[in-house]
Amino acid sequence: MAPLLEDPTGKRNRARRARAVPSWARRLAGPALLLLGWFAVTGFDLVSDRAFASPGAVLDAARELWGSGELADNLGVSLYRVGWGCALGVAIGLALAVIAGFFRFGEDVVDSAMNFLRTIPVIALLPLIIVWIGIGEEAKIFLITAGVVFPIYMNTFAGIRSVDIKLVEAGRAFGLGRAGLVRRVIIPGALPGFLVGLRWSLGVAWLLLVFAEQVNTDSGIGYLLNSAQAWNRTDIMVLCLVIYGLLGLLCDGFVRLLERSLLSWRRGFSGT
Amino acid sequence: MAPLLEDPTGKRNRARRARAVPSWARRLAGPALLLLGWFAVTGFDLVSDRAFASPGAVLDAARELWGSGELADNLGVSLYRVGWGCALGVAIGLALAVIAGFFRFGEDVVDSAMNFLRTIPVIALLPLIIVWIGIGEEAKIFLITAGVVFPIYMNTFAGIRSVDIKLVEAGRAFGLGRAGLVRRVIIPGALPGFLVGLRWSLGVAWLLLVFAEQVNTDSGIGYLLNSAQAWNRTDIMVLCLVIYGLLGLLCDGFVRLLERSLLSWRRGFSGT
Amino acid sequence: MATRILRDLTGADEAAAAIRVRGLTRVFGDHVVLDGLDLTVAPGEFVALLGRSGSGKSTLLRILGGFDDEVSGEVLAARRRAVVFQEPRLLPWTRALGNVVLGLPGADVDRRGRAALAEVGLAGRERSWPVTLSGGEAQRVALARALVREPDLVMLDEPFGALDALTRIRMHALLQELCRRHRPAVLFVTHDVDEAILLADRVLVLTDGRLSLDVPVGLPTPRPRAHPAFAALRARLLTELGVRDLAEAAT
Amino acid sequence: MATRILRDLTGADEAAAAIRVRGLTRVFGDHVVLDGLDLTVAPGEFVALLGRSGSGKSTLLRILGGFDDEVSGEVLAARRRAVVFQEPRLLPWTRALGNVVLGLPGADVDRRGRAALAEVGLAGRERSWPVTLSGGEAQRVALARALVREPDLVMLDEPFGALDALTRIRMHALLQELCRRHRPAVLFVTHDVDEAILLADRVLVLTDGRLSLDVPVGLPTPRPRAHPAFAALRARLLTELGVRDLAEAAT
Amino acid sequence: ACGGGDSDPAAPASGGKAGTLRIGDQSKFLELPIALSGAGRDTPYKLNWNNFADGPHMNAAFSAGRLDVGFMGDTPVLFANAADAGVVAVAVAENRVNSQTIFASAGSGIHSLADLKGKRVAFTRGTSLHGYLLNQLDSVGLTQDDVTPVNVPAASLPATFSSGAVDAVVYVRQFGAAVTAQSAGSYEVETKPLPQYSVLLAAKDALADPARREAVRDFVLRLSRASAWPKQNPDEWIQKYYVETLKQDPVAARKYFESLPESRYTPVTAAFVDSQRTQAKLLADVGELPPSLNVDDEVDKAFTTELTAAFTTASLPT
Ligand SMILES: Nc1ncnc2c1ncn2[C@@H]1O[C@H](COP(=O)(O)OP(=O)(O)OP(=O)(O)O)[C@@H](O)[C@H]1O
Ligand SMILES: Nc1ncnc2c1ncn2[C@@H]1O[C@H](COP(=O)(O)OP(=O)(O)OP(=O)(O)O)[C@@H](O)[C@H]1O
Ligand SMILES: [Mg+2]
Ligand SMILES: [Mg+2]
Repeated sequence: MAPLLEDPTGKRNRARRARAVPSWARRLAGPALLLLGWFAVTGFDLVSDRAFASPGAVLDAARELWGSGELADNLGVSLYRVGWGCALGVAIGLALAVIAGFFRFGEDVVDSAMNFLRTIPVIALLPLIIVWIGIGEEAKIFLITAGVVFPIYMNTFAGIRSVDIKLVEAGRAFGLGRAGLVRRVIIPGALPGFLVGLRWSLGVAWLLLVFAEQVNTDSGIGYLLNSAQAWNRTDIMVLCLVIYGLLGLLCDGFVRLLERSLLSWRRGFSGT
Repeated sequence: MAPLLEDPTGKRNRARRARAVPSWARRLAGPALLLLGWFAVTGFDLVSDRAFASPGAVLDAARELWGSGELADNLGVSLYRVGWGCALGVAIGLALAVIAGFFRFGEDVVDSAMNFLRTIPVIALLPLIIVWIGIGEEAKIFLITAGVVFPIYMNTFAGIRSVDIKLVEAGRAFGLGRAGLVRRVIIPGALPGFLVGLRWSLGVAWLLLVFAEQVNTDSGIGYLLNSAQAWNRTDIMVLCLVIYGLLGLLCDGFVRLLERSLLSWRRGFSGT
Repeated sequence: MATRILRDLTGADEAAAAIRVRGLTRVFGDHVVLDGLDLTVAPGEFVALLGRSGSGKSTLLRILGGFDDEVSGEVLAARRRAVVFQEPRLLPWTRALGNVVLGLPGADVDRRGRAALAEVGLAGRERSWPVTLSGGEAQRVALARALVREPDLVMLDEPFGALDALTRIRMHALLQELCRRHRPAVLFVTHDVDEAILLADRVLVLTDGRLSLDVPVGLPTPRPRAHPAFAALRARLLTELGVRDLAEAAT
Repeated sequence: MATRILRDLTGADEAAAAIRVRGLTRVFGDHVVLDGLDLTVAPGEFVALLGRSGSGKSTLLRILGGFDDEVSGEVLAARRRAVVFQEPRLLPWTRALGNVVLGLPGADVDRRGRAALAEVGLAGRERSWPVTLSGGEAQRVALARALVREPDLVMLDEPFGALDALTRIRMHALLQELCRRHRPAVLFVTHDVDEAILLADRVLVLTDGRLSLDVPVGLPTPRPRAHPAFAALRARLLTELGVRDLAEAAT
Repeated sequence: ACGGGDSDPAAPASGGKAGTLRIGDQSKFLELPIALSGAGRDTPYKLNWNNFADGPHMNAAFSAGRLDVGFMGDTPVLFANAADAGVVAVAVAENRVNSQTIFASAGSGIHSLADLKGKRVAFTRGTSLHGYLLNQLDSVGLTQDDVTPVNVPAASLPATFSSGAVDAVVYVRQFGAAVTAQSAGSYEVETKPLPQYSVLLAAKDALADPARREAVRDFVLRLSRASAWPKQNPDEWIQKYYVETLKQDPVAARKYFESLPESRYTPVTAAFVDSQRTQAKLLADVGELPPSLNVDDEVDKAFTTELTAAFTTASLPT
């Protein structure tokens, strides 16, 4: 008849204490592991230096390119393109998602068209882009914009569709008009989805540089990667990959910051 | 003192009646509009036939390639690659998302690594892939798998993070163990996110064919697109783009079917 | 109370009303929830709606609120109406004050919202996120959200279910004060028979998709529970609700 | 009831208990919700917990359930425990029956789940999705989910708040039947003072983060509401809850 | 007959199987004549064809030891060498008519190569188009710095030209119609014929293995015989290669094919090495290739001698 007792707060208390390391430091574990793998692969000669440069060689390349100022220049140029492309792409994707998500006729027209366009390789449209937009900065920005629109659209649209109908009803019940409903209920409710799209599209934008910077340019991180590949300078190539990875982490950190401030109302499952 | 009366059920009733057209037919509006745009652009000579083929020319090309059986062959070969790539990619992405979403240490290690790897252009790794995996079917499938893992991972992970903590608590309160929690609460709760990832990755898989089918193949829809570009056959190229679009619609339809059966419990906002 | 007169009129011509429902039917699958229901509520009238769990009270309110259109029958409701749902339905991404003033036009919205929050006993909680509110606190925010408006028709779906005795008494007073000030028609769903008798001009019981009972309360205000008419009405309502063993339930 | 004896024992040595809490403190920001609370519940004891809205009842239950660990003080609770939360918290992607048998091991789970649903008056609703349930129906599914188990400790957070009088009486009987069969310790949060007196061996009132009142009920079962001791206890509890105007609230 | 390169489970990770020759091809340019002419019959080893979209992708496969022999244009060969892909040129086929050319737009005022000075010229960096342009400029004493280079992916060159962003474009002669049709009044600039080669590469480790060395030698002989076949059977070749494989219009294809002189594979010649040296220097000057690149590393002298002897014995032209 005497039930077994336990401290219900105990287990997790202990776990929390063990997690005294700050979150950003713990998040270095992943990249650190990758670095280790890289050391191992190149150190134990699992792959020739010709195919994949070792960390040492990449560090040398970084020093060389940094010293000559090339690296900073290329990053700056690419950042400009990515910045514009993302800004435009996010705005357009968001607008389309709201139209498709909020109005039934919008869904009929926009959503199927977007699903049709989404799988079309934008790089196959490069000739068309050149004919219509030319070979200047606009073309590169357009390419990035086109790539960014879709993840933003898809995720935000799905986010809108997942907004609890009960909250929409509540909004209506208290006299919110269409604009008010979008601003106060639909957009905040779709925000988690939008942020996934944002995280994804910030990555895609950098990826698209590899294609965008094939057209009439001699700077940018994508250009650097392309030339390194042509030369088979694996040290520069791997350096570019590392930079890409770090940019990915940076974008992720940025979106995490956004999440922390925009989704502070949320109590989601955060792991055990 | 006499309040203004209205029929609260009226407005929407009327809207519903107007929507007697079945949903799949209404969804053709988008592609139909695109087709119209295409006719206009090529019909009014806004672009030369050499840069972008007209619908008629594309239809001819389709007839030519369909008649010779090439189109069906190429689609079959690509479908095989996409099928395997997606199956593997979805399985891996899902497993990683559950590990990262469910275990704090998993998040520390996996999530940051995935965010690091995500932005790395997988096509830049092609030389490495050839060294390690070769130039056979495996390499093509690997490339697709690598591209599919990330959207699945990202969206499922975000989906897991958005599972209402209250439901997780309820699961725990009624004696669900870790496996039970994953199976009964976490996975179903993350399903909407997963389905967005699935929709996205089905598209990405076809896109990646363009790169995967540059190496050691003489068939596949990506190969056809690449070759058409090399052969200057814009009609075949545009045909490929149209096929891509239709594949996108098909994948979307497939995911919609999944949604209808898997998310039938959901009452989300579905537009006005 | 002018209840009886108004009801007589509505039978004949188009007298003023806040709700007018004729032959309302709502079916889920093969489950007929509302089965040709008729209901007229006069402007300024306070009507309590009782009924077993699952009898269709919320369904009726959803229809009157305009959130369910798969119905047959004739439905009219005041254009300016406010609903307190059975669950609080606060926007989780909006703080308490924001939820109260949701959709309110005008300049001094903030002040009015704060005042409404203070009235429901939540002064100082303006900036709380909904997830941090207790069950009763959330319910009171939802109540404040309805009270801060001045609609012609207020529908409340068990608005005091999660409140303790004292808070409940305060909310009763608040609701009565609102009715005195703006005289909206009120449709009030509750499970507490005493509460229904205490507050309403008229009490309805929903059974099997129709109003099986529709009685005016006709007691003076304030209404002493000890009044024999109070006890008689309580007994009648409880019987209608299926509680036969009065000794157990009705003191 | 052996309540008094057990409580005497617990003061001295390590007697059997289902809950043992010493100096429990929980702070949200600068709001001290639980302030050095002590509580012991003996195995098989039925304890009702009253308290103003926002007084910390749900917080206490969350801590005992193991869902809140940012506490100080000593907390022990039976390892095998079940909780009915203040909201039903049904998994929306699982049908009613699936929700009831959630996490249950064993072969005849299905049969037991069906039986539990029938007991709460929801036979035939096994395959309903949670979104299609009415407020009271969802609450009853949540109740069935707790009753189908055989834990050492059941904690219920206002489990009957959305039920009508008749359904409520049936659920009381159901709960009492369960207690007779398995003799779990029960911690029962309610706002209905009568309900607390009717069901519990002991009634607690939570005020300002501590138990301001802890009285054994000590009435024979069944407990007639008309019994003078019943009325006296009710008056005492209502006073403790701040309802001074007894005439208004306590018949 | 092809595809599925390494799907043979017995094949080791690198080095290949003695009984199989792994061949890198582009658009069946090797496979078709060998199959059609019958030169591929009764080989003592299996032929394993692997099709690649372009030279750089084949380079990657060579680097990874996934190929024994492969064919590409002379410019990618330089890049393969610079990338240390582990290959040597074993046979070349000289093309006396260049496969690239230069187009100028209507109002550009370009009448000769020298007029390119100061003009905007579109081409694709690091491809044969680039090598060709540098050679042409060099022939009139110009360098890349004398023009405004506009780098664009090959598939976008016609579009770039027609968009009016450039004055001239370097493009594949065979597909020149795509350029002129899109831009009214555009015309082909008169260019100098240059020595140009199709090159058969062999992996160094294939030559190091006696069995595969023998197979490579045998294969080159067969290829040389087969390379004469198209000119002898123009109708069948045009149909099989231009129409069925490259999906070209038969009339235009015939006109193009007839403009081409015969081109046969021979062992590596001194003239080839010279032209590579010239081109390597031009590309190195504009930073496309490392200056340290030694073109002589491209050739395995011993094998060339061996092969020349075999050609003589088989009474094939060298
Ligand atoms: N979308 C739906 N699909 C199927 N059945 C539904 C749906 N919505 C409600 N119902 C059913 O209709 C009946 C009436 O529901 P309603 O919510 O109106 O009850 P209620 O009177 O408000 O009950 P409660 O007092 O428990 O809240 C219930 O049996 C419920 O299960
Ligand atoms: N996460 C949180 N952050 C800040 N304050 C909180 C949080 N959770 C609860 N509170 C506050 O703690 C107090 C106690 O909440 P609790 O839910 O325990 O009340 P309760 O006694 O259950 O009330 P009710 O009867 O209304 O359900 C409330 O004032 C509530 O606002
Ligand atoms: Mg209800
Ligand atoms: Mg509570």
